[in-house]
Amino acid sequence: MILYILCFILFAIGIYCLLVKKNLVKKIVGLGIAEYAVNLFFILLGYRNGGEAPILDKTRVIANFVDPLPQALILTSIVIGLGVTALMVAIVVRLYEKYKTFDIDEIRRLKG
Amino acid sequence: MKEENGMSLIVKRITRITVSLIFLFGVYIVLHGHLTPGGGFAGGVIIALSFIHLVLAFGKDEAMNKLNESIASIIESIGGLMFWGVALLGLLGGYFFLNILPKGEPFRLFSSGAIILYNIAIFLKVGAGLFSIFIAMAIFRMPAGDNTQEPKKR
Amino acid sequence: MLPIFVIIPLGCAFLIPIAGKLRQGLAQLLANSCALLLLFCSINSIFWLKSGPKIYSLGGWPAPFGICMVLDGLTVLMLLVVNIIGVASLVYSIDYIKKFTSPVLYYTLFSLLLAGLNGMVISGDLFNLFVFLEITSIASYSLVAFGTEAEELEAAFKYLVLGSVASLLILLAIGLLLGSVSTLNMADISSSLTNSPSRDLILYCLALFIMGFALKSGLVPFHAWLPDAHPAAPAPMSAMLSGVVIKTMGIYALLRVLFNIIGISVIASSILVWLGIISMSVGVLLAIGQWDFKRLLAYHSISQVGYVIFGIGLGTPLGIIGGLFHLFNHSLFKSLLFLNSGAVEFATGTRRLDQLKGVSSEMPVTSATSLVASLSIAGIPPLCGFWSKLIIIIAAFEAGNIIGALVCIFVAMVTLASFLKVQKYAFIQKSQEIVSGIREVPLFMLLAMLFLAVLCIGVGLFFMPFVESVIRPASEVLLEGTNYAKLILGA
Amino acid sequence: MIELSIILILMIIGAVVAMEIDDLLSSIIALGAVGIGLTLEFLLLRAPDLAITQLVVEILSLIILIRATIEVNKPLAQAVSLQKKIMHLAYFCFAIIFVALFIRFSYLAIRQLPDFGNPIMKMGGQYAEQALKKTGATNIVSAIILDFRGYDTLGEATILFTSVIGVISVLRLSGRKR
Repeated sequence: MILYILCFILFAIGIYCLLVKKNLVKKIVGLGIAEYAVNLFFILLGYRNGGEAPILDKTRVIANFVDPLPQALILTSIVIGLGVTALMVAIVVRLYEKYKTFDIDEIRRLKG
Repeated sequence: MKEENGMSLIVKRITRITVSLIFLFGVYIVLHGHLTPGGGFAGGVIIALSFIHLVLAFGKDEAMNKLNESIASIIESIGGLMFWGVALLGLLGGYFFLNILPKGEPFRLFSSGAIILYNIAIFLKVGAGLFSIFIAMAIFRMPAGDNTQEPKKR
Repeated sequence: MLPIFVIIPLGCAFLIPIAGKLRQGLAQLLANSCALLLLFCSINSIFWLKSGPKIYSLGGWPAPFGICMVLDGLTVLMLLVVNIIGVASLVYSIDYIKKFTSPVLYYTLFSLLLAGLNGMVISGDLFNLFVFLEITSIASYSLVAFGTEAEELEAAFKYLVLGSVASLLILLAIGLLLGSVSTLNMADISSSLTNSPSRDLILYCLALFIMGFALKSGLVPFHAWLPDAHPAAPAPMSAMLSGVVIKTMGIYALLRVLFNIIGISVIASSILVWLGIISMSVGVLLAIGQWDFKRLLAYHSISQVGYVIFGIGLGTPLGIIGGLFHLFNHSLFKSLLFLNSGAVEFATGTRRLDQLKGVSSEMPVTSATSLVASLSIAGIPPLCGFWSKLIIIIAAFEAGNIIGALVCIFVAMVTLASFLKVQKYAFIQKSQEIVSGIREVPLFMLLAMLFLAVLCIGVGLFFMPFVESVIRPASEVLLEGTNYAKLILGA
Repeated sequence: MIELSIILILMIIGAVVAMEIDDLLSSIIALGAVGIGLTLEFLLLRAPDLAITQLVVEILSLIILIRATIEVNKPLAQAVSLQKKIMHLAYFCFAIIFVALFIRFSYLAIRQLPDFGNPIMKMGGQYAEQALKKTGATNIVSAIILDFRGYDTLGEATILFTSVIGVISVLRLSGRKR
């Protein structure tokens, strides 16, 4: 129970950092933290007390496995996080080249 | 050997050894994807890291003749097509993603039919793709002058 | 054979970089032929539907075990929307892309966008829906930032940040559902949700889903990215973006989750109604003061999406039919308007309405098609926009939602006024001095615009058979609600 | 059970440090620390597959992030106009309200989840039993992502392909022909 709440707090920190910080790189860091929190939440759901890693073993028959389904989903979600981070960094590098600053306020040439 | 591109001599000597070890480890992870933890994704990223390691240590020009942009994007498309093709192979057996290759007996290397082919396809795609991301970023040099002038491509 | 809708675009997306290296024109040919093939498949998918909904289980695994693809009324409607606008935008971009460098990358991203949209619409698995939603999002972020100018990069960055926040909220909601029922097949989830005691959890997931999908579709409280992203994107991409992407990513997924998985409740439908009303009014009020052609269209997109959400939120059969019909019509005339704005920009080089000097004499076809589109968005009788707005207003009166109906009528008036302004400045105004150097846009752009204009008029005139054959089965799927599960698992 | 929450608390501290610190490079290194904490969590939660992938992806995203901050030489300490201060204040309290509401309602929802440690393994259990028979793979997670739910992984590979093409198209020399 505490673990779920800590996980949601980590997610809230990520979203808070994304909303409040005006530095572009800090927004990427905030998104990364929120991404980590969601991945962790999935695996916390699948944990089983005294469970074994979902790898079959030749020597002994393992009775209780940890839930393998969330693990399969999180492999996808980690690589999605990598893809989005790479795209964000590419845009930030290009924006820095055009505006010479990371501050979102100076960049705000477009009206909201 | 010109010193200015790439790091110092010591780093270059050591990277020659470590790069091959990393590469070997990555290939092991990919091929044993269905037996031990790891698989196409982790192995692909490890291989991409070994090439990036090479680029960081020896500078861009050295690594570029081994694996430059156009080859990387071709390998990536080949990986994608291989994955797509093996999935289509399943269509012969009736469903899109059917695993129709022989299963072999468990705990052996060639034991789970198409899973190895999927792993290799993902390995090609992830490795070449991430390496071309790194190359695209490394080549994109900031112009020294003001930003109106086009960034020069080295 | 359901997986065709994903096999073809993905295969050609992987082939295009290689084909582009061999010969320049090959990539363009490949992308266009794949889009045309998809349109042909989506048209005869209407006839597949005659014999009931189809389920295709991937990899040979039965439904709850593996992933399954589902073809029912709603899917056919969305496939039509995606592929019609996809073909029109691709044909349009044959000439439009000459203004941009490296068309090979453009065509790869475009066929990936089509693959993502088609994959998302036919998938019957919640996490699979999220994966294809992510493909569509990343492809549209990169396409918005395709012309690497300062405004485009800044708009793409804002769109990327808000889009990723929305995806994270949706993923969190999927996680909570997975925790409580531990299956991912949509039908399986809804059948095990009906008897599950955890009411608060489902309400919280509902709130997360609504927030995530409303952020993706640019409804008012979350519309910050939309007015910047649409003008910045290249014209065929902004036509796809406002015509198709915000509808499939936002509204289709919201409906699938709301009606078929969690089951529509009074709270959810009232939230939708109020979201619709606010988006309608705020969107159109913001649009009045705009002088940039594309920005004005973007604000109108928000208000028209508000119409669709309002119609479907009513929950009555007529309301749902009106909402879905308006969704289809809006994708037609809104993408036609964006293509017109791209043509005007292609010829005159500016998007500012006050600087345009009435180009109807030099650009007859563009002004004719934009006249058709403006009249149908304003809701003038013979054209398609009128019928869907009429159905929504009647449904609102029937459902007793008087405020909503009045707001609908008021918004229709303001839309009419604002588009008359567009016509006056951009096309009809007689220019005193001779406007030199403005020629009609090349052939393929005209072809795409004419194709959409003819569709607009056609749907407008024969709207009854169209509603019966496509919109009614889609609305029945939504009205069925959660016994969608019996249908899928039973079959 | 205890060590999981210890590492999670350390990750939260790392996240706060990554957020508050001014220097960008150390903020990215703090993000790396949070990532390594996540790898440890995965190992403790019996997910070796994920630990390898997370560690390696973490290294790559660090390299890419450092590439973004390499040219930064001047910190952002300019005078901030009154109008911007008000806007930041508005963002600040909006974010605080959002975070407070978010945690409040998530507490309500979490109470109804099956408690930590015994998940409802409705599909997971079936996958575990039938993985060896049906697919012959002994690593059940690989069996799921490549055979039972192979379509997801096709989508996954396409996502990576899209982001590679996206990065190349954003970082190309000039977008529009002059």
